[in-house]
Amino acid sequence: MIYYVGSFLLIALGLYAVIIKKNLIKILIGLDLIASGVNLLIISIGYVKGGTAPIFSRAGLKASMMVDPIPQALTLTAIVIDASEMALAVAFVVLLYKHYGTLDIKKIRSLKW
Amino acid sequence: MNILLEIMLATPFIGGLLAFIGGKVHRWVRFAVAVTFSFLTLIEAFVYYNVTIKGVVWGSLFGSKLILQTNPISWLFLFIVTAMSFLIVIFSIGDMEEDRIKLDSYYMQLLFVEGAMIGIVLAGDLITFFMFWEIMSWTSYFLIIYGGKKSVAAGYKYIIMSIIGAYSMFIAIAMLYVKAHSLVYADVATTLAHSSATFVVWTVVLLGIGFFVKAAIMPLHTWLPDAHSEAPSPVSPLLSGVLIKMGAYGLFIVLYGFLSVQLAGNIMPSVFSTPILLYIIQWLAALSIVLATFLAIMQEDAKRLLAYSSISQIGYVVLGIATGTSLGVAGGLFHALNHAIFKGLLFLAVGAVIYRTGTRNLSDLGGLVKKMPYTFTALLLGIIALAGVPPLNGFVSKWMIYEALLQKKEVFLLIMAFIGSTGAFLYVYRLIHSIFLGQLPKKYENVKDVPILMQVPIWVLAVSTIIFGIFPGLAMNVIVKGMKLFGFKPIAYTLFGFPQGTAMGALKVINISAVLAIAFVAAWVLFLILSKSRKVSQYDNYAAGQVVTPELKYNYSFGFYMSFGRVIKSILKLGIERIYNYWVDAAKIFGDYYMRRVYTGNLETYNSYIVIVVTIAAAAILLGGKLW
Amino acid sequence: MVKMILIAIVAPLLAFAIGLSFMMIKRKFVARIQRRYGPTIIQPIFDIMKLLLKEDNISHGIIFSLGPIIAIAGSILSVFFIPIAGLNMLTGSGDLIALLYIMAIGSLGMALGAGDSANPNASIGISRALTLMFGYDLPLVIIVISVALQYHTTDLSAIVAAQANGHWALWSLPLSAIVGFVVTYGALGEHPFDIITAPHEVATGPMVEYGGKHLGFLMINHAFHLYVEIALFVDLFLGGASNIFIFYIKMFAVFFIMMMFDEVLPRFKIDDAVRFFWKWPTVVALISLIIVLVK
Amino acid sequence: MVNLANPILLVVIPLFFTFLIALSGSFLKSGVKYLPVIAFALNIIVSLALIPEVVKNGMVIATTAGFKPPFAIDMAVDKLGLFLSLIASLLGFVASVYNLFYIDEEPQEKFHALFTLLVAGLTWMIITGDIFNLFVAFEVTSIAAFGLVGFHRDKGAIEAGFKYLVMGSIGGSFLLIGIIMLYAATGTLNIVDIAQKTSNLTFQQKLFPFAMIFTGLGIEGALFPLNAWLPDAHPAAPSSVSSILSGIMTTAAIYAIIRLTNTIFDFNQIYFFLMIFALLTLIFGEVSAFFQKDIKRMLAYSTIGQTGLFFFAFSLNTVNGLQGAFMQMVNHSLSKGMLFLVVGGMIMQVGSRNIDDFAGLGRKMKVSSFFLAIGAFSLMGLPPFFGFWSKLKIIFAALQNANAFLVASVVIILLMSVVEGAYFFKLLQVMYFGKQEKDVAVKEASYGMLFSVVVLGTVLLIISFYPAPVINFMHKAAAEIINKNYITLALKLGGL
Repeated sequence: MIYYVGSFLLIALGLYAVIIKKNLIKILIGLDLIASGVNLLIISIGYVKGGTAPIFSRAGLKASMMVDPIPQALTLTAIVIDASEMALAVAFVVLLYKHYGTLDIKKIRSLKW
Repeated sequence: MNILLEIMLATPFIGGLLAFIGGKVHRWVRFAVAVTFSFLTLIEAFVYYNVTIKGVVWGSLFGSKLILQTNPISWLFLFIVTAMSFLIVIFSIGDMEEDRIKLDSYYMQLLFVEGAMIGIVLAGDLITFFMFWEIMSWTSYFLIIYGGKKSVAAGYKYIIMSIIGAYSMFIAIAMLYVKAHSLVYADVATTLAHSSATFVVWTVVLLGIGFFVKAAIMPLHTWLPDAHSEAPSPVSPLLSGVLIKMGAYGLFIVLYGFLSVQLAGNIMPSVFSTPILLYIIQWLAALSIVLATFLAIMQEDAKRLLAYSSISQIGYVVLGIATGTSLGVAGGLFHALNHAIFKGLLFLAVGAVIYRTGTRNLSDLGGLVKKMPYTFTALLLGIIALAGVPPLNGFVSKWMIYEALLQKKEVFLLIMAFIGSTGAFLYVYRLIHSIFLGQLPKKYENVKDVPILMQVPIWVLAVSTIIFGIFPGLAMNVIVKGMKLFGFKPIAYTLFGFPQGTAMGALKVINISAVLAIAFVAAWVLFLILSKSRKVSQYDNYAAGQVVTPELKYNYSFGFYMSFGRVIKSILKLGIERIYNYWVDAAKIFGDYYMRRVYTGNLETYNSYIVIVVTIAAAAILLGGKLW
Repeated sequence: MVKMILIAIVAPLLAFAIGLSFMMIKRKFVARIQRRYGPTIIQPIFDIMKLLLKEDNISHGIIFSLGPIIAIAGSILSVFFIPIAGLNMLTGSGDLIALLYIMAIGSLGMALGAGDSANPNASIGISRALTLMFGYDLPLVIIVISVALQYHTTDLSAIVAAQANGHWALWSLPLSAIVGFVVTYGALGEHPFDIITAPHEVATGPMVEYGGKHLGFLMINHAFHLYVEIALFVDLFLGGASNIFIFYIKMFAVFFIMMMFDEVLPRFKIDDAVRFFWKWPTVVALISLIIVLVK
Repeated sequence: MVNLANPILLVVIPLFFTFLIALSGSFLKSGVKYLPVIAFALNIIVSLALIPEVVKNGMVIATTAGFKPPFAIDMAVDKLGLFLSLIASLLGFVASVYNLFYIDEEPQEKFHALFTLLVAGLTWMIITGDIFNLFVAFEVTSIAAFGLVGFHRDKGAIEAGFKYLVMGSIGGSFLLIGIIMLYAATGTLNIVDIAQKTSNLTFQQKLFPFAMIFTGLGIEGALFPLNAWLPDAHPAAPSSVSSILSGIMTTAAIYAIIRLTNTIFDFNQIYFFLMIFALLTLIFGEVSAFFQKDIKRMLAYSTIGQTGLFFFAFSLNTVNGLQGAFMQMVNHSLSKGMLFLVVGGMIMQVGSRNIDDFAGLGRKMKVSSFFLAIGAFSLMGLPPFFGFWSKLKIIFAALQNANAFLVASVVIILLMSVVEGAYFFKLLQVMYFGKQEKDVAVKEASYGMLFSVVVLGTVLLIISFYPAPVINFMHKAAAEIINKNYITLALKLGGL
């Protein structure tokens, strides 16, 4: 249960950062927080307390002891995606700073209406 | 025979495309193709003279059959469309010159409009009808904006109002479809016959809004004066003579093809033995007649004057159609034909004047009768017809409408109809006086009459005003036969008029015209017997001792009815257009205000939208899926 | 056939004679009211003869000359549609409503000719004439409608027949008759409605450029005009007549009353004239119409 | 002989070419731009090859990695999916042909790689039968799109790209949460498998994942108010990319919502809310478009409006409504895709995105203007173009079992159509009848760019004049979705 609460707290924190913070880097951190929260959520869904890897060839391993392997695979995929997204985002921030000379999101609003 | 209907519908479209392609080769190819195909359509139309064909299925959509049909009423409008289009194509060859205006797709659009209107009158179901209705709207839009800078704004207003009207129709059509899953006219009629009064009224009102926008009946007319006056000269007669008649045709189909007077009378109360819905339509038409007449009297622009006159005259058509009696409906339909003829003639004649002088401002013109006598004569016939003076055609149809109203004792409407006709004397006289009579401005001294290609259509129409005036039976052959199909008692008529008993009095136009001709000849002979008159210059004039010279603007033509304008000042102030503009502006400001507050360009705002949506979703989940 | 041709020739002449006689009487009568001796009674005939026989006529063009011709042709045409003394002539070919428009042919032709003279006075006169016509047309159509509804027909001869034996519309529709009188009076352009010709303002208006035989034609036309307007009133409200003498007496009575008003009233401004016609005559005519409708 | 009728090829071919482009970019240089054309030509061939199979069986399912579903990732192509993937391939093909003449900015190989990836991701999103794969496809599409939006690297492009990125990745996270919640509830990721297991879930258990997935996909699918990135991103992107973004991406996202809502979440209570979303989207899209001076921004807002329209039709939750939605999707994909391509060529010539600078183009760029007019007419729903039939269908469907709310919605839709007409006609009259003040040397776009436009325009014209096959096809597709044929078919064909 605590994992769920933790992960949702992380997501909420990330959302807070994305909405309230003015600094581009902080917004990116917020995004990363959301992503981490989601990853934590995925992991915790498949987690079995005291469980172990589902290796069928190992003797004496009961099904209830097996940790669901799919969420872990999913998490790996999600992490990869997040990482690439973050890389792209940082590149954008660099370019934004070049063009606008500021990291304040309030000042970056040449496109509107 | 039946397949010809589809061929006929396709002819103008094919012709339009060929004209467009041919135009790339040479302009004369374009002219030739346009003339050929519009003539071909006219010939094909004559195949269906007084023929009734029910239901040629040409497709099917969403379970409703798409049908083409024809009957004499359709034929009447078919005749108007094809004949006028043919004449206008001929006129265009003279008028729309390559060096004055870019012509790439002019003939294509012209033929497309013709094709769309043919589609409307041949349609046997509402989807076909609506489809061609919309095609007509946008193709005619492109024709209107050929007229230059000002016409673009006019065309914009036209297309927007057309779209609004069309969508109003659309709702009604969708309602009917949902109810019966078939939009064939016969099925629609049965659907309406088994529907509640509310449903019927809504259907008719929604359809009616669409038709009234196109027919420019009074509160929905505001596009017409601009569009008709700014459109190129050959297009104005098409709009005024033909296009707005489609509204009248639609109204006829709805009122008598779908509903019938008996049915309407059963489901709603009647006033003056007219179902109240029809009575309201009659009032709108009558108001159009009177108010548009007043406005036409005060115009200084020849085409604008004719445009307002169109609103007034289409009022007669609708008024006649909405009477619900055989005589009145026949009168309305006949007036549709007559109006097409004489208004087409007037617009073409004014177009000819514009072609030679380059202006349509009435007070800049004058005295052209000496320079353009043929155009003058044709226009004279046109205005006599328009004013409803015997023996020309406008008189007969108006007479029928008056008699029908009198028979039904709808006296107030009758008074308004009369007033509109008397008012027409004022503005038609203004038109001919300011253009052709009086002092000839010096700059127009070298004006010639227009080339033969422009004369021909004008004169064909001018002769038609006489023919249909003296032989109203020619048109009645078609109209009465067609109206029988719609459940009307046939009215008695002869080739020359109406015998006693049809109306409250009799009419025999040939006697009127014969006696008038004899009296004219007698007076003329007497005139000739007396000593010959000497022609003196226009400037040798009674001017209280002053010497009048050509440099002096001596003629009285600006503000011709200024004193009358004082009488109707309060009416002129009523601006329906201002009200519309007010609402449009308000909507624009409102829309802009909200848009600016939603798409602020601020990423934080955007992100918070996401959070808001998620929050609402979360609230919904917590409340068990119910937000209220 | 012979009878028809005879009628065709006699009717216009008769109408002209009647109209002319009124013109003659009027000159004298007005003079007497103004305490003058006045011209000899046949002075209008002299005038017309003089004008017609003038050797030097001037014209501004064909349309200018056509004006008076069309005017007379239109007036003659109207004569055939007004039943006189039991003769129905062409009433079967055109009823009351048609007649209203037939009566307009002449004035429009006249307007056409006058407009071609390029004289501002003529144009102003026509502008006034048409405006005035618009003015009195409203009450006129209302009373025409009331009469038509009263007798359930628009056939003028049938209306006359229905009024036989003293059942005049004057008695059954007194209000309409009064308005009809005012309208006829206005249509004749007598004081206070002589705005069109108003010699002091627009120098006889449409006629300003006309002289010689043209003006002679216009005077002939005036005679016809007098006849047509008054005869229509007599047919509508005074039951027509069975013979020409009674018809003449009735017409004369109407004309006589009109002369009483003439020359004692000032002149309206044109917009005031329209306002006048659209106010009291219209209201009274409408009341009468509603009475007919309800009855 | 390779069996071409394999849906996996639809994804694998462009993915392969993506890497090929990225790798060969350094030595192929200018040749690299031809690779996407080949990729999408192959994709079109595959899609066409799939047609007989799909028509015969109703669905084609391909599994990967030798497992059987539900453990294996599978691709399931049914009628609608096929149609949309065909359109995606077609649009990808013409846009990549267009790119040959359009993209002259470096780094070219990166642009082409991303472009191929974008269309690959979209196709993937359409045909996937696995819910997590949906997320992956979504993210692949998104990342490619972020990059492409910022491709010009000027002020606007970077700003738009960044905003898009932030909103898109938030959306991706929400989508993932929803997917995970579904997995938590059912223990499987296969759509058909989930669908069978969701029936014993409570309404709230279903609603939570739905809300998350809806938010995630709604951001990509341009639903109000989640669409704020769109009017920035579409104008900033190169026109060929805008064409794909507008033509396919919103459509694909909405398609995913439709598929998931109908297959997995089988509830009726939600449609009313969806309808409100749709109407708001429609109103804000069309009204905002009316005020735009920038032509691509106007088209972008118009995309929002169109999305609202077909989302509305979907939210009617009837066969007819869905049919209307699908028809409108097709109409929108083709016309809006074409419009962006046309406009791109025009902007190249004029050097400005301001509508007023387009004055007089109707005479100088005849072919382009002609097709622009056709596209605009189709979007406005004027006959005889395809938009007319779809609008007809949508309104007919909306008034079926009409209540007051639906009637009001229909009135709103039609009012917004009037607004749409207002701005499109304004554009057309500026183009055809406006007077150009500046004397710019404008000539017709190059033949290659015109080729793309003409191909799309011809397809649009063909389905406009012979709408019956498309209409019938969409009717069957809609009926399949409503009747859950997807599940039964997938079960029969071993898609589970």
